[in-house]
Amino acid sequence: LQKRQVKEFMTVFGNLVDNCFNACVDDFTSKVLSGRETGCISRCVIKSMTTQARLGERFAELNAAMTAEMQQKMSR
Amino acid sequence: LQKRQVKEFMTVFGNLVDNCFNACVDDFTSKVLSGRETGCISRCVIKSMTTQARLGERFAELNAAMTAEMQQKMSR
Amino acid sequence: LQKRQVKEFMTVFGNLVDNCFNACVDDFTSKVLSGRETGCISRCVIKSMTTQARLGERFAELNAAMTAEMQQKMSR
Amino acid sequence: MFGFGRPQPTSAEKIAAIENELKVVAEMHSRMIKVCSAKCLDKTYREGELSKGEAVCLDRCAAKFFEAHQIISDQLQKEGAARGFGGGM
Amino acid sequence: MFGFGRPQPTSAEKIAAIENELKVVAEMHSRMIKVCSAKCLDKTYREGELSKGEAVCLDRCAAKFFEAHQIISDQLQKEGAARGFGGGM
Amino acid sequence: MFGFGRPQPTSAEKIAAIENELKVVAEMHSRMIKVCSAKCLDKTYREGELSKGEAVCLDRCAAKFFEAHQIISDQLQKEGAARGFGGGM
Repeated sequence: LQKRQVKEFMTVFGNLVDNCFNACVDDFTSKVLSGRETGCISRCVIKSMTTQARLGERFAELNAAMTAEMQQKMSR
Repeated sequence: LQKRQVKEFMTVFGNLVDNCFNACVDDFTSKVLSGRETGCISRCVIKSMTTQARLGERFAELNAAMTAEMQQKMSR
Repeated sequence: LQKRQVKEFMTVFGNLVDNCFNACVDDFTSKVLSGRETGCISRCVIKSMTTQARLGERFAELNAAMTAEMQQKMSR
Repeated sequence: MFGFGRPQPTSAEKIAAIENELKVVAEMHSRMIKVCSAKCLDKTYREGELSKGEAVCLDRCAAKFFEAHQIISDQLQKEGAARGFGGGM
Repeated sequence: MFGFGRPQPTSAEKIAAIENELKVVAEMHSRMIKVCSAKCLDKTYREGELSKGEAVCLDRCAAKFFEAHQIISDQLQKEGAARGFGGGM
Repeated sequence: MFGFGRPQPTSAEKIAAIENELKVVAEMHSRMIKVCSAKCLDKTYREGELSKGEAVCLDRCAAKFFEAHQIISDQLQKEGAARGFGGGM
């Protein structure tokens, strides 16, 4: 279980890195991130985290509702 | 082996969900799937399953042919 | 560790196959690869391998630099 | 979730089924984040905070994704039972 | 498949090699489904059945994907042997 | 890397942390290859050798990707500590 959470975290974290890098970095005339790029990445990370937290809440609610519904069906 | 099959099934199933959701759902003015969307998803699932079955057959044939060829080479 | 390397190799190899197939094969009027397609795939593989080797070197350098920096910070 | 009508599972099978259920749920969660972010977020990242529109879109996307997941899961089991699905996999 | 000319493998190594072979085959199958579906299927899903054109496209895509997989696998082994591949990975 | 300020890890936890660190590094490497290849390589494959422009682009992309990975990792830990991140996961 612990292992699964680490794995899921890594998938989500990896997708976040790919996603924010892809969205924010397109200039390869320098090998150092520009101020514009780091700003964009930073906002992307904040937005992604808020998104994850929000979707996590929704997911938990939806999952709880479904589990309750299934248990009702089974107990009938 | 059993474990690998479950894992492969989950990858294929997960890709199917992503694929059919992405292709069929683009309207977020409601939080419930419309009739058009459920219809599209249902047809997408049928088509995906037929596709998987067909590709599964082809894959088995191609794999058998290759294995036979390799064994012939080795026995020479 | 050995297992992880195999897994990473498989991811990289699988991405290479997908990538070169997607870039080079678009004609399905035949079931055999054309000369143009095999040529494209072959060049794609060579370029991908050179890319992987190059990025591997860069990655090792960057990783070594970062590790050295972290150890300095810790020993302070 | 993917028990294709087999009779009396052993307790080892039950544990494996629960394990798979958990994996399915965890993977659904990761996929939902990926799919709904792609559908709802403005990719320019000029703002770090979610706009009201983005937030509402995410909520609805989550509900629709969950519903789609259920529909597809049910349909696969029905079709699977009918066609003997799993053979081609 | 990826035995880079090593001498006499132990039986543990042989089992690991077979295991990997199976993983490679299973992964190739998943990837083929993904790639060939993207290349051949009409994404509007107005029809649930495969059209004749889609079915033929899938068959040919499968054959070409398999062939490409073999070519690439062989090439990697040759290049790998020549350049001492794996070091950069 | 993802140790959110927990007190005194046991040696089993330390080993797990190192293992995860290795996984993170291996995965970062795979992702870098994927992302930077997409950003820098000409997809027509008329040439098998890397052009000078592609090679330079890859080097810079690698450096920027690495830097971005560090920035994001640091930011997640800071935000995570502040907001109690991980709860929503």
